[in-house]
Amino acid sequence: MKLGFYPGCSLEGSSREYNESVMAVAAGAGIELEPVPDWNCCGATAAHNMNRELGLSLPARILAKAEAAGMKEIVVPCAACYSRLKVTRHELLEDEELRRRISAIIEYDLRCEPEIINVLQFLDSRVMPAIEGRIKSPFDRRVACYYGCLLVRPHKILKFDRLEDPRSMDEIIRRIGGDPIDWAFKTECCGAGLSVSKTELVGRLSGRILEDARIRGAEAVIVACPMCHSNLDLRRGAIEKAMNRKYDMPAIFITQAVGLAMGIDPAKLGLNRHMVPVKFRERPAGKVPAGPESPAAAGEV
Amino acid sequence: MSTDAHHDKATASLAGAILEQTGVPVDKCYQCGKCSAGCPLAADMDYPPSLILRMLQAGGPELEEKVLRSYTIWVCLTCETCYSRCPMEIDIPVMMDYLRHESLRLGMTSPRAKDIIRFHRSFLDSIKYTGRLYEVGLVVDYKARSMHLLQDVKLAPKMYFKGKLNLIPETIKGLPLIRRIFSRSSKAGGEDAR
Amino acid sequence: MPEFEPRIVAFVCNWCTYAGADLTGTSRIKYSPNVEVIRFPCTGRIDFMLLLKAFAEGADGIIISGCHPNDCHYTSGNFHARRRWILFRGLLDFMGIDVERVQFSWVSAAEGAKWADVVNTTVEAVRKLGPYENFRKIDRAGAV
Amino acid sequence: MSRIGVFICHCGENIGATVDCEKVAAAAAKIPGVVHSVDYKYMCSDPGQNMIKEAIREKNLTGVVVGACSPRMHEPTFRRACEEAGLNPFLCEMANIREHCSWVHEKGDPTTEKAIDLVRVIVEKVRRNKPLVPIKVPVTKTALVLGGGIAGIQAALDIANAGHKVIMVERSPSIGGHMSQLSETFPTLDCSQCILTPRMVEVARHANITLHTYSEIESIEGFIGNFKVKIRKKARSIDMKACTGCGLCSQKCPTRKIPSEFDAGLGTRPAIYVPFPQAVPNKPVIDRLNCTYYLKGKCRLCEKVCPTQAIRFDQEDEIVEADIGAVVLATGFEIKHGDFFPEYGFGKFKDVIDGMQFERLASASGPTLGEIRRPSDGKKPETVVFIACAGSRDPAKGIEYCSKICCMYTAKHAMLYRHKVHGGNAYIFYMDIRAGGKMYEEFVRRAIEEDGVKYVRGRVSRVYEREGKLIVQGADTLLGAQPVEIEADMVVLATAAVANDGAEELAQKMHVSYDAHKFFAEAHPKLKPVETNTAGIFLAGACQAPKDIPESVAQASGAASKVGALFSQDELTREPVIAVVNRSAPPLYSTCVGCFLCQAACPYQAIEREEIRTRDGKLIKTVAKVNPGLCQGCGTCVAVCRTKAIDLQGFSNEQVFAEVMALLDRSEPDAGI
Ligand SMILES: Cc1cc2nc3c(=O)[nH]c(=O)nc-3n(C[C@H](O)[C@H](O)[C@H](O)COP(=O)(O)OP(=O)(O)OC[C@H]3O[C@@H](n4cnc5c(N)ncnc54)[C@H](O)[C@@H]3O)c2cc1C
Ligand SMILES: Cc1cc2nc3c(=O)[nH]c(=O)nc-3n(C[C@H](O)[C@H](O)[C@H](O)COP(=O)(O)OP(=O)(O)OC[C@H]3O[C@@H](n4cnc5c(N)ncnc54)[C@H](O)[C@@H]3O)c2cc1C
Ligand code: SF4
Ligand code: SF4
Ligand code: SF4
Ligand code: SF4
Ligand code: SF4
Ligand code: SF4
Ligand code: SF4
Ligand code: SF4
Repeated sequence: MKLGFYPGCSLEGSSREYNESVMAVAAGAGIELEPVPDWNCCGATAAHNMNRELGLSLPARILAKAEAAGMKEIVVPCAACYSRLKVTRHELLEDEELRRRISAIIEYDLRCEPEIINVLQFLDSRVMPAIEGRIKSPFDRRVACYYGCLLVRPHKILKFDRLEDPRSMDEIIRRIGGDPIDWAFKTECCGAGLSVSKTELVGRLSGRILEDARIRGAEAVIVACPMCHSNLDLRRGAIEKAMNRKYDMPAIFITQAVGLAMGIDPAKLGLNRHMVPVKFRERPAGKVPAGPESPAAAGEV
Repeated sequence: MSTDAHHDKATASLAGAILEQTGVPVDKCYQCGKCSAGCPLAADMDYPPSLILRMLQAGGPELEEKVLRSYTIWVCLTCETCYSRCPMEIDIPVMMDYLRHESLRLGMTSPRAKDIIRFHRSFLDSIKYTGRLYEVGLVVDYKARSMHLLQDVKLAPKMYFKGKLNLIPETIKGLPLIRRIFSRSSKAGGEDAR
Repeated sequence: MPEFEPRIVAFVCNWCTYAGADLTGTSRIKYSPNVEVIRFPCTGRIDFMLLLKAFAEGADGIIISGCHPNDCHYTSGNFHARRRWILFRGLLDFMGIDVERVQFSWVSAAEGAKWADVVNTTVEAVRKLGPYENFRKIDRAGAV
Repeated sequence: MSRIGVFICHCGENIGATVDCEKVAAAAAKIPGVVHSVDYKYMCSDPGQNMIKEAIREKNLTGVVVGACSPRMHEPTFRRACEEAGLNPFLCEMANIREHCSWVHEKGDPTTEKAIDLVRVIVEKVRRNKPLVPIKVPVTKTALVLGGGIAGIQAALDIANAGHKVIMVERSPSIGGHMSQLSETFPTLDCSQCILTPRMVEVARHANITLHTYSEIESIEGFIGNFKVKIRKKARSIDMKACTGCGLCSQKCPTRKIPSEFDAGLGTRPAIYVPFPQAVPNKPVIDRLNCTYYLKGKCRLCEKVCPTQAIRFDQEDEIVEADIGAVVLATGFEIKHGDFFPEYGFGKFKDVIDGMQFERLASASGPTLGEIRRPSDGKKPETVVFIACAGSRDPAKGIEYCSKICCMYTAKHAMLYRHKVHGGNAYIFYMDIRAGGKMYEEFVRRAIEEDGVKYVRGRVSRVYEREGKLIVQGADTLLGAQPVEIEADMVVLATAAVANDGAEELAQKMHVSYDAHKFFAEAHPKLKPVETNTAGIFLAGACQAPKDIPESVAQASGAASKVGALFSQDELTREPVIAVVNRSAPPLYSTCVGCFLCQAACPYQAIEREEIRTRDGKLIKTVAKVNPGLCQGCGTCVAVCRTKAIDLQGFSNEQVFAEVMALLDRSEPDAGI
């Protein structure tokens, strides 16, 4: 199986481990991910905040590149990129005049053919069926599945999962043997693009998320977006300052969790790259899973 | 009173322009406040989202200028919480985008939003020069612009050692087109994207 | 030559416009005498062949008036009339009849002044259009 | 040959000052067929009417035209006069030369000319009038009341007390409806059951009322005064005659964990149960979907303990047929629950409840015996947040309308809570307080001023749970939309009032219209609020729109009085302005081609299909047939019929075409015709 793939800038840089884990999991499931040729940045928050045409044209060029390469579906692991591409596609399909204008800007008559698939859809529909029965070391952990804003909103456009209290990531965690907690901050905002410019705000917003996960006894927060990850991981200092307490709970990408369950070497999943060490609590006796490559073995890498 | 002016010239109002340019009907808002109640940034805003809508409804040059000069429009993160819960389905994030563009165009940006805007500029510049985000360049550029020279100094080396920073920017082949997209968009869109 | 006095037939419903026209009288609001009213139970009853007949017999203009939408005494007769009128208007147009000679309006039992207004504006409009000879010619030629 | 009499009235100066009445009478005299034409100062006066009567007798008139005021004014007067003189009243018509002529135009020739036109038109019409006989339909003086809530109860009692028979059909095992579940009622805070139960008992005891509970309407046919209904009495599995209502069966039934409908899911009940202690009838029913015997074939414990052998496991549904003359629909409403409020965690957090659940908590007969205890752990909540407009006034959720009752019951709930839990904090998040009603605003003010309920103007965005507390994220729009977060122990949603389930199917079965939200539609929003557009079917209570008890009762009494008026006669008399489908000799039988465009157009379902058969039963053709009981005479069918097979009596095609022609024909009548 071959699928189009748009990594986005973060996965090539600060969230390299996300890329590594997506690739490792895909390979493990026998799926080939083919990057969109010569892709560019989607413009993230900055572009649409500053300039409407730019905010549409940058994602449109990505769509154009994929369309020209004959890609029918593009897997987009970054929730922010996913949102930009989905929204752009939606707007252009809704408004023919706009589609023509943007097509002129990007010098390509875009038909918006490629479908955009987020990481949860990718895991659910492609990876999980392929690895069913091959869970080597169940990811037997109590975790908080954190979806963030952009995976489910605006529901009117994305039409993905339930708007409040989504379930798809929880379902994947359950299928790899995990125990997703019921919590209240699944889709609360982490502070997103204000990471650099308003770090203290991010500290507070992300702090509330970690705090709720902590109260409910999560051992880790599972994420599906590099932006969420960097706010919850990289910005741990700001969080601890805002909340006035320490948090040792790691933030792990969903693909890393799936990879661990598949028995992929933690280093290949980039688990060593996190700022907050991926270290799990000792389990009470009798709760240790059978697998030799228990994620506990990942320890601090 | 500031509200009188636009009543007979509804189309010239900012609310009228929003409707025309984005299709977002400001008048439909019945001020329930659900958006402000759920907005994660409301506490940090000078005017919570429902208040922005009220100011636009009342209209008039004074209130409209206050909206365009607000910090709110820059601190809004497009998290879409408001839109997804608004009983009147008012697309506040799209409206915010438009207000930001207008604010830039008219040079009315809030002084409190300087850093946010600088960061966006650095971000776009990075794309413009390489086609992709060059994170190191972005941070360096932003620091220079914002003069927050010491911010994150402890983080960077750690990131580097974790393999999270690319020191050499990657440049895409289609860069000339990206440049053209930038220049065309700056002509058509709100902000001079340079 | 004296000014052209158009002859206008008004088809009105019993419950709203007829009563509204009564009120115009009770309020002594004057209007042009060029209009004569034929009473129907409901605008839904109005068969559009009647319009053709009226034109053929020498009407220069026609007013059809009934209850406001949703106020129909018979719940929905006026909607039926509207719907049929839309179809019929196409037919009239196709036959080369000036559709602006047919005025559709809503006048409630309380709108005495509005009735006078509807009559006066229609009379003026038709006066401008001039006498309606066309249709009679078509009619005589056996087209209808 | 017609012999028409024309009578032109001066109406004192009213007509005479503007219109030359003499000239009009003279012109009318020249119209062929007019054998008598006079003018007189006051036609409606006794001498005036006598002139008409005399002329009818002396000149043997076959038609009368009175040129005077509006027919809306005096048509009945002149028709009666004609009838008294032996002329069929429908052969008399009026030409309106006052409201439509003398009062609205200046004195002068054109005005007199117009008066002549108007008279000529009516003469041509009358020439074609047919003697008509008012329609008489017999009336079955039994009313069907559908739904046994307060509205149905009130309507049934009013009709029964007026001396008519009533059949009440209630879907659930007991009558009482929502009101029986309420604790105390605004604006007086009187105990709901105390005022309701005596009426429930009265219904059961009333000699004129036959009660079918646990029953539904299977089908209904016919028309005003003459409906036939089939009622399905669902199998209760109890012999109602044998059962004494001792309650032993319920006490012994081992299947006890079924959520109680009456307690809005906050309590439980056994499989054989009486919904609540004051139920009418106070006899149990077996819930077959939950009874062990029906599910697994074993148990029958109730049968063993029943002292009167009243249990009937093999009982089947029974169909009862009845003839009735009128229907009162009083099937009530429902409130929204389920996963309609994901942002408020309804259904997810035990302590987020709806208004009806709060009623049960506050009710002395409820699961907590009237103490406010939260469902999760039975603790007394120290802070309760009430959220108004939950789902109402929310186009995004598909409900634009205001549910009308919730502002008031929320104020009541907060008040009751403050009375019952001393020191408790009650917050109400609201958008507007809609308290239009007698003593309503005062009631809300009392909640605020005397009972210290804190109203916060703003819609709540979200409710989530944290360490046993419910965090309510709201905003205070009166404080610049500042976010407000309240840690509550319990949250009560004033959820939207919606149409009952099955309302749409019922409406279709009954041929009444319903609105976009499936509430039944009244015939006119102002002037016919209890009628439906189907004659003989009336509305009462919250099935028409959300309503509180006073309004439901008022409408129920209104519906009952409509039924009473209908039943006051043995026969219904109606103006014969109705449609008829023509019939002709074989082999045509009728020009109707059976397209049934008319049937689709008729707003009153008055058009039926009729099969024309040969003597040996072979179908020749199917044609339209108008049911005179249902036809209201709008004429819509006539306008759509392409073959002109259907016509409206009193406004026939022949008549109206003649009117149009007469109106425009100003040529001097040719004496030769
Ligand atoms: C939480 C809450 C609190 C309230 N508090 C107050 C208050 O304090 N004061 C006040 O004035 N009002 C109050 N109300 C409003 C009050 O409940 C209603 O006004 C009243 O119940 C309406 O009566 P009804 O008979 O029209 O409908 P219902 O009470 O709904 O009765 C309808 C009956 O019809 C039956 N039925 C339904 N469908 C069928 C069918 N197809 N065939 C046969 N039977 C059928 C039902 O089983 C039911 O018994 C409150 C409402 C709520 C939700
Ligand atoms: C400004 C305004 C606008 C409104 N708009 C609307 C609207 O758009 N839609 C709507 O539904 N409602 C509207 N209403 C409300 C509507 O007017 C009332 O609901 C309605 O008129 C009430 O009718 P009634 O017969 O009870 O009282 P009234 O109309 O007051 O009639 C009472 C009659 O009794 C007579 N009377 C009084 N005392 C005696 C006596 N001692 N003996 C004999 N006769 C007596 C009076 O002269 C009067 O004729 C409006 C009201 C107002 C004030
Ligand atoms: S939620 Fe919607 S309707 Fe309510 S105040 Fe905000 S924008 Fe207005
Ligand atoms: S999109 Fe902006 S205004 Fe809306 S909730 Fe998010 S931050 Fe607030
Ligand atoms: S035990 Fe028998 S008599 Fe008593 S309530 Fe039950 S069925 Fe009726
Ligand atoms: S047979 Fe059914 S109703 Fe009777 S006792 Fe058993 S479970 Fe209860
Ligand atoms: S009655 Fe009050 S609470 Fe209920 S929907 Fe209307 S305004 Fe909202
Ligand atoms: S007094 Fe009149 S205007 Fe004021 S709230 Fe009541 S109904 Fe509305
Ligand atoms: S009466 Fe006319 S419209 Fe009706 S079925 Fe017959 S032909 Fe058709
Ligand atoms: S006249 Fe009106 S009500 Fe009577 S059958 Fe025709 S359409 Fe139906």
